[in-house]
Amino acid sequence: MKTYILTRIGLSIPMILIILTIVFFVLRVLPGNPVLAMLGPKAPPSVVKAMEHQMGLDKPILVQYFDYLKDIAHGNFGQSTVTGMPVLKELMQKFPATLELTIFAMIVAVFIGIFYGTLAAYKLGSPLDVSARIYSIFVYSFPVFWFGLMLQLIFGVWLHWLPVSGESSPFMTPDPTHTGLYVVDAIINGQWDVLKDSLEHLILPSLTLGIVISSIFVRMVRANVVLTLSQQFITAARARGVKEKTVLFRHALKNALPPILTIMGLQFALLLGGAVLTEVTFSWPGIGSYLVSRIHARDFTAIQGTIVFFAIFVAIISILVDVINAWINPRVRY
Amino acid sequence: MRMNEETFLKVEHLRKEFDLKVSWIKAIFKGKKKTVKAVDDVSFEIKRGETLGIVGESGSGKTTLGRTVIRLIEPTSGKIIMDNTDLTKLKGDVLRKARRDFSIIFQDPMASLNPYMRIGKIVSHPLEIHNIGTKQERKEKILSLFEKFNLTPPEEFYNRFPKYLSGGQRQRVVIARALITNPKFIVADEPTAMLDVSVRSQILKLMIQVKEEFKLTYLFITHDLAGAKYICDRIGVMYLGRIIEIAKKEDIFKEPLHPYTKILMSAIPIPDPNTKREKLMPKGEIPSATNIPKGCRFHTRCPFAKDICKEQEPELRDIGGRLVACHLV
Amino acid sequence: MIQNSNQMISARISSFLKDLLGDSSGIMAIVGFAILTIFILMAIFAPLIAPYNPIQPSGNPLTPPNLHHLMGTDNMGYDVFSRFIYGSRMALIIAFIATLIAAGVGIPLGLIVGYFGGPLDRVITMIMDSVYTFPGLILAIAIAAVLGPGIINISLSIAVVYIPTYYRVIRSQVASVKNELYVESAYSIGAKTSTIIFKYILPNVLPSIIVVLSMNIADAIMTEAGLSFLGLGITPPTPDWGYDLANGQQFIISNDWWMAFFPGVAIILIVLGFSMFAEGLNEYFNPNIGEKR
Amino acid sequence: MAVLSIKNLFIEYQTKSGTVKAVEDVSFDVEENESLGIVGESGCGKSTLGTAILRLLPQNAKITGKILLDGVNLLELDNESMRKIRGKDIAMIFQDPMTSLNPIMRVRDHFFELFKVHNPDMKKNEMIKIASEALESVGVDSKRLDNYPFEFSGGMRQRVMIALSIALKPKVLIADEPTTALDVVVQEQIMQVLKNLMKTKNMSIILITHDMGIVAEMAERVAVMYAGNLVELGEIHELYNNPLHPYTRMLLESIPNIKLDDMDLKFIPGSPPDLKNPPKGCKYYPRCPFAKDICKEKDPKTKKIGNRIVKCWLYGDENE
Repeated sequence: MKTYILTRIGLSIPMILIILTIVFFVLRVLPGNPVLAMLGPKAPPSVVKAMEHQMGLDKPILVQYFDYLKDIAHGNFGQSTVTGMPVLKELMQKFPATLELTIFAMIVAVFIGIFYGTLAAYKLGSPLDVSARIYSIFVYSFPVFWFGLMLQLIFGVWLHWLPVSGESSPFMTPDPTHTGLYVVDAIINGQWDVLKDSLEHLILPSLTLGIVISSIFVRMVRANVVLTLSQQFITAARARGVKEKTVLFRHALKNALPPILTIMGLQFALLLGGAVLTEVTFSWPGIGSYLVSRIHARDFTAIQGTIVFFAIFVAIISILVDVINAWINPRVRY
Repeated sequence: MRMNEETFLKVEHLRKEFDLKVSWIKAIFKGKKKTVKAVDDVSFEIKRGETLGIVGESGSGKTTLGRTVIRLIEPTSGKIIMDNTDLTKLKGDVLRKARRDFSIIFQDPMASLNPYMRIGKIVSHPLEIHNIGTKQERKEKILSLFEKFNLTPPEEFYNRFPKYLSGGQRQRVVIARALITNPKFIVADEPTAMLDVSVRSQILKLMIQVKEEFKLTYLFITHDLAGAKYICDRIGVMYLGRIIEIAKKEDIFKEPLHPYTKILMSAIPIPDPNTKREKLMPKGEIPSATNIPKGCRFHTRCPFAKDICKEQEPELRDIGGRLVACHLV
Repeated sequence: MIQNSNQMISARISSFLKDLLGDSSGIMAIVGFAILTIFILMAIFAPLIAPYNPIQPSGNPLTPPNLHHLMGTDNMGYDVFSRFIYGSRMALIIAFIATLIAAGVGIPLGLIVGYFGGPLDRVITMIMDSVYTFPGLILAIAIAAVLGPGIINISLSIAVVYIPTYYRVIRSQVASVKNELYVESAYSIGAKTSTIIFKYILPNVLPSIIVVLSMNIADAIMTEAGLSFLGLGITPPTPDWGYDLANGQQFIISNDWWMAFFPGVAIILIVLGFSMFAEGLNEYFNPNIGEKR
Repeated sequence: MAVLSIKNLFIEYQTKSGTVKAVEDVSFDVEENESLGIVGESGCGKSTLGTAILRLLPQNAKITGKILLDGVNLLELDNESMRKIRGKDIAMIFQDPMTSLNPIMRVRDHFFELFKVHNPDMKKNEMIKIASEALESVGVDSKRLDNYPFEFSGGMRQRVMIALSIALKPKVLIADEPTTALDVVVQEQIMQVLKNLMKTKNMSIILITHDMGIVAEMAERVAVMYAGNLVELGEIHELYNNPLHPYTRMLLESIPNIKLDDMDLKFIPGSPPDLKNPPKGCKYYPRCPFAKDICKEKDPKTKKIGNRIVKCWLYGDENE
């Protein structure tokens, strides 16, 4: 198992490297000149030159490339050209909010996906199954920001049940900070009013993102469980008198899990993309909002840093998924 | 290269090794490459018009042998001399054009037919590839072949897609495609294994019938010894990549010499409840082809194994006009 | 003879229709196709259908839906319904261009790499997999941020994200079809490599290409809307659903919901159309269905 | 006395393109300690019949008739009572040993699950003891309890499946093509295991197969099925020496026999009927060389001739 984890980490290094390379060349080599984009097309050439020198853009492209890799390896994501702060530090401040949103969204999506999908597969062809198919195809076509706005309209504007933006009400942040996740920190501190406030703020964004992503999960859990249920060992288990509940969850679902987990891991990328849109919709102070605000400020160091950060985050998630997979499935382990 | 006039195909010291697929990361961690010796030094001859059967269990390398003989798989080493031409020397377009002279019939007839091609097109394609005949001639030839193969009405079969045919009909189409260029040699790789009992003998009979008509030579690969008895003239028994006994059909069935052949024979169920036989059982299970036992490759399972069998690999020896690779015979 | 072949064609069409309507997947494909047709017609004949000029005020700002303005007016007094209709042009044009570029690169690459395999396969597949696992929208955001607005630029940003989708599907399909017995049969009868690729492999992967294409257009529309929503898409006042939605966002709080609601409905409908079409085709084209053994 | 008794069993599948009559009016008894073979071509309904006894058919199957186990009609039991019979009174082994064990469960856990289902109070020691005995009795080392299925070869997996199915000493074992996916030598080994079990354990075996050779070596009585009908049933020697039904005769003649010299190979022309749209009258008449006019019109009744059963117009009166 240890070798497997090490192997898997080794395998993700070239993956990260490829993304870093693509990001670098997209930002530096594509026709748009970041300095011009930053300063506007009418900037005097001398100013442009000075700026290029300051950012190290006058060096040969390969030298820039290796400097960039070296910096990232040392945890140096550069300084924001807008705030002058180290990008990594800014990202680490914003990261817990994004993590909180994605974790809760993932919980919503996995919960709906596993239960709805498994039951639909078990009752293949029943009204429940048909509803699952319609759900997955219909909800999949919801733009996440539109869905968020509609939830805001209904639960915030019409019903006044829940707040429509932000991560907390003023003066309602947990203190002291442990993890940066408001819900977790509030529990650790025992600040129940803060916990209530945080959860209220979290419900709409995580439901928005979670429900939209769940459409894919329902569909794929259903497909995989249908496939497993058709296999002979399921009939064999029934022929030994195993209870239906055990057949469904212990035999069918557990065997269907490895492919499901793998695809869920891949869908995590989609979740992060959706998180950017959700954050903007709900003024959620995470990395997504940060990225969009820096794009409008034309802060290319920050944009580059954010994307590198996302790349590493995705790689870690996919390693995690594979390790869980190996833990479930003895054949992967060796 | 001079050959006995009667000999049509001569295979000499044919070997095929596969590298076991390992992900490159694992290769770094574990180092050594594993190879599978699927065909391990096989030599045999087939006379013109003869049918040689190759029997063996799955994993014996018989399927690889059949594909390698007609160069669907590249041999690692060895010679394949067909009609005085060494097939291993042919390359590119020359090999491609030579293919009109030999073909193969696979086990799974549905999988052998392109699902998006009509039956007529499937059978006429070899003619198109080798530029044989005009469009009209091709069609006439195919229709008459369909008639002969009982694919009637031929015109209707000509325009059908494979999925609308039964298993036996599909296999007849496959045979028609294999024969359409008038080849001299056919490799049949378990042509009846996927068919229903009542259809099997139908296909076997058809193959015997066309053999006479088209003056064919067969290499007939099968695990079904009983079926092999009807179509083969001689039979070679393969075990773990090597032929361990090869003899006339009558000899093999009357008196198998190699212990493995004996075991194989006694394992075949006989559809007659009145027959009672002494059953001979091997020890253990067939070893992996990545790890072929030293000495005689059968000694780990042989009920008669002696010390010499563990040390020395027996060669095929001539014993009364038949070849056996066993120290004890 | 002629009559005979005619009969065959009509018989084939009727059996095709019967297959198509016989089960839910066929109906789904037809409904999807109908939705798409409506949107495509809407895009083509927008000037004839739209009641007002979409980039000129046609009423008081922020009028709720009424008989004159079926979907109300926005904060500039533009007719939301007219922008709804014109918006389909941007969505379809960008989605088609993006899909064309992505498919144009991904499909041939997948076909060639999948067929020949080898070390090239490993390198390209690893690159494609890396891009594939990276959040597509975020990559598109980065590229769009550098390239700036414009139809071609936005299409390019989206296309880059979807090249790996085509590549992966086609490569894996080709790699598996390549090992089918009918391909081996083609070798054994002496077919040329080009014949094998175009007559034996391509027809067998074509159905999945069509399915991926129509699914991909749906995703592209969604991504385009996302980019516009973030202000990285088409520059206003060109009618664009994503932008209009973003514009309407600020008025949700004051319960002026129609500005954001209707563009979203447009996106949902067109995406639904493409995905239903794809799903229906997927089930229909699957050559294993209807296979009797 | 018969352990298992099938009476007038009909099974239909409802599909989109029509009703498939998979089994039609089949009746037979399985005596105590006997081995009964059921043979026929693929699609003749023999596997459907085997699966129906355990009531494991898919939802779209409709079963009518009676399946009596010690006089109790299984078709009238509620689901929970039926579940308790599976694995305990009637066990089943399947064609493909590679896929009939749960790939992510150890062999041990397969046994434990089975024991817990039927006897929740069983102690762990006892479970290990019974499991080990069952494994050893089919020639598998009991040390291998801790292995996963993928660590076994096909033949070994089938042995494990057999051990699992006999562990609770069922009255009836249904073996559905147990050796079809295996090589001849392994097949012979598995057949030896089954033969040993028949000698030592107190149980009846229903052996479903398409292989007339295996039946000849294993079964005491044989039922021949064609297109969902039981066309002939009899003691093995009588049936092979003197087949009554034309289909049985053709089936026997179309099978190569290595012991006979230069037998002419015969085959049955045509193919089995489409069960969605079967021919009127006897289902076999389109392929039957002895078909008479009445065969096309009326389905023959099942007749008893001595202790044999045959369903054919060649026997008995046309006017009854």
